[in-house]
Formats: sequence, C-alpha cells, structure tokens
Amino acid sequence: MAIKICHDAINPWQELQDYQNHALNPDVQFGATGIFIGTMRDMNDNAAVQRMTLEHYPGMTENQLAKIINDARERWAFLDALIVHRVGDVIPNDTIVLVAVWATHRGDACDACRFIVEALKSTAPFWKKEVLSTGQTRWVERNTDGYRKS
Amino acid sequence: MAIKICHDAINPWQELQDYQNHALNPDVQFGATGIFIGTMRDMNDNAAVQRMTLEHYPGMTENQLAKIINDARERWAFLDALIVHRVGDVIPNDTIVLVAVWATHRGDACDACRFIVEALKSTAPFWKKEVLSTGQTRWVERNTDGYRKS
Amino acid sequence: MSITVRYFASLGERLGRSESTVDFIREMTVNDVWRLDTAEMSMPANILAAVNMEYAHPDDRVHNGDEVAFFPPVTGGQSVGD
Amino acid sequence: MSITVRYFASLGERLGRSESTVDFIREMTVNDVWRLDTAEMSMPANILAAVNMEYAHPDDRVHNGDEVAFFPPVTGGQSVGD
Repeated sequence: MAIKICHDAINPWQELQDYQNHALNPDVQFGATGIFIGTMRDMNDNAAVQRMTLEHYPGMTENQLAKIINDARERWAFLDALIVHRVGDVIPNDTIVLVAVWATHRGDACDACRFIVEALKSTAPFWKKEVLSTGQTRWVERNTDGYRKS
Repeated sequence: MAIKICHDAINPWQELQDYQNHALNPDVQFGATGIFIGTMRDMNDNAAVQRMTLEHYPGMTENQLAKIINDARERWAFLDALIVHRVGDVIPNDTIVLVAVWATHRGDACDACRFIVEALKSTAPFWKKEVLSTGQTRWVERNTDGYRKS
Repeated sequence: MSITVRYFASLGERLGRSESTVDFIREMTVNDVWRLDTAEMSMPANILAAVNMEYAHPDDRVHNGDEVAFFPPVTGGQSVGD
Repeated sequence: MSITVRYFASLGERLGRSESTVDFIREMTVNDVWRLDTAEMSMPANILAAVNMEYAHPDDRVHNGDEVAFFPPVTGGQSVGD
C-alpha cells in the first residue's frame, strides 16, 4: 500500500509502472488491476478555469487516505492499492488523482477502486481554489455525485 | 476509439501513454479515465498453469469489440475508448487485456469501462487453451462472474 | 452456391478441422450448414454461430459466399476460476 | 492547558488566520474551542472538525496538547460540476 502527495506534476503511467514493478510484492500474483485517473479540466460549473490551487491538511491527509484503504480492505479482497494525489498549483490537463487497486478478481479490483475514489472525494482533507479566466478566484464548494450518469 | 490485437507482449502503461498523447483528440478535455487491466496468473481452477494460447477469430474480434464500444456509447457519455487484447502464446504475468475509457465525468468513465470488460468476456471471440505445469493441456470452458465479491 | 465454414478452439479440435467449404443448391439455415458439414443432427446448445463475422441464430438463412463460423463459448479477457 | 487550533481553505480566509493557540483551565469540547477562538456561538452545520488529524464531533472532549482543526467540506479528487 502506498499513499503519495505530490507537489509537482504527476505522470500517472510512470507512477503505475514504478509501483507495479518495484513496490508490489513480486510473490503475489494479481490478475486484475482497476485504475481511476482524475484530470483537471478547463471548465467547471460553466466557468472557464485558468488554474487552481489544491490545499490540504498535511498529516491528516495521509491518515485519512490510509483509513480509506483499510475500510476498502474490510469489504473487498485485494492485494495492494496505490493513491497518488496532487497538491499546490495545478493547470488544466494535469493529473489530480490516481487510484489503483491490484486484486485476484476483477470485481474486487474495480469495486474497491471505485469505493476509494468516492471515499477520497468525500472525506480526504483537500480543498480546491480556482482562478477563473476572468481572474476571479473561488473555492470549489461541493463535489458531484460520482455514481450519477450523464 | 481504437481496438488493437497484439501478438507480442503488451506494456499497458506505454499503450495508455501513447494513446492518450497521440490518438486522443487534443481539443477534447477529459476529466476522468477508468482503466481495467487483466493479467495472466499462474493458477486457474486450482491448477498451476505454465502458459496458454489465446486463439481468436480475426475480423470478427475487431467487429465485435467495436460493437461493444458502440453499445457502451448508447448508455454512457464518454469521449474515447481503447481496447488492447493479447493473442497467441502468453505466460503468467503477461497483460491479457487493457480497457480504458476517457470521459468528462468519473461515473461514466468507470461504468462504461466495466461494461466493456464484461461484454468483451462474454461476447468477443477469444478462447484460451492452458498448458498446466503437469504438461496437460485444457481449454478454459467458462468465465467467472466479474460482478461477484470474493 | 458455396459457403465457407470455420470452426474454432475446442470445436475445431473435436471435429479435426478448422475450415471447410459447403456447396448447396437449396436455401439453407445456419443449422442446416452444421448438419451438412458435421453430420450431426443439430448444433449443441453451447455452440455459438456467426455469419460473416456477426453472431447469428441457428435459424438464420445463409447466402452464396457467406462465411459461417461455429465455436464454443468465448473466454477472453482476464479469467480467474479460483 | 493549551491546544493548537487550525483553520483550512475558505474558513481560514474568512477568519483571517490559519492557526492559533487556545489556553484553558476547565474541560472543553470541540465546539467550546470553536466558540472561544472564533467568538461565534457554535460551529456552522457545514464545518467539519478533526482532533489530532482524525474526524471529530463537536461534542468530543479535547485534551492538553491536542491539535483541533476546522474546515469546510472537502473537495479533493477529480471534480466536475458541469
């Protein structure tokens, strides 16, 4: 299990490759990997967004993310999990969050990954302040429901 | 949209990076990527597996995978999808299948990815013949239910 | 009239061939092709069929030049049975 | 007895500070800390609290040396509102 808070740009493919090749227990054979990557868009709530700052609560963030992975472990059987989250100044197209779960079965990998993403959004102490294209700043006040369909 | 049948080993991170950087429409801003990777294990149905051969129906495979992506498009709003599937001789730890969906919303990315994985398993014309550690060969006769919990 | 018949995976192994050609004069269904080419009365319940690379029903009609394929249940993707 | 109080994001901006220290002699709850340090009667419904980096309820007791944090609803992960 690993939790990583990044102040610089995240290359999600490099993070995944490095973790799978170097950190995952090589004796443990996984059959399924469920992955979610969240990327910053240049639109939010019908406004053009130029950049944003991700504030967090150092220490509590890591605690809370570890707690989420442990909660997921109580519900699904998986072998390992990785969470990488960006903080600081972020621009559109930057990776904000990466969640990956390695499991024997695909149902466990996908469902645990989804659970971690949703729990992270509702309980991990991160806050977003957007700078709009107009120069105005605003705090993001809510998260959308991740289980909704368009 | 891309469908790729590979006779050689798949590097899933390279495939994802290449597709996202070069094939995805750069004018289309995605916010969420849902990814599934299936990897060959050295155990199946309580038997040690040495290697296996993945047979497929060239032509129909590509047709059927394209049909699955189109079916997913009728149910979820997503921007692009990639399916990479291995055929031929495969050994444990090799990537067998990669499915990735890029969308605006994370619910659509995750659900469409999951749908494509399940539809692929039940309708795409691939067949697995395993060589056990005993030297015996056997055709895999069924797929497990991907929505089950362990 | 002539159609190409293909067999895949364990079915091809059981029948001992992966491809053959069937010539016929009257109208035929997918199931007729099975009977003519395998000498078995009807398609086993677990055998799937495709005409011109699209899934087909045993009762679907075939036409000159069609490619008809028969195969066992598919097992692609990641599989774990344990 | 002394505890550290921290405020995050829009709450820190509204109060004009991100950290302060509260000294007290009697037993206190999380909500008491809020009242004492912000001079507001009680925690707004949408404000979350943590004690020593774990989520806490307004009625939870605080102890000497604790770090108490107050913050608005969290908005991490990928967010799309349109």
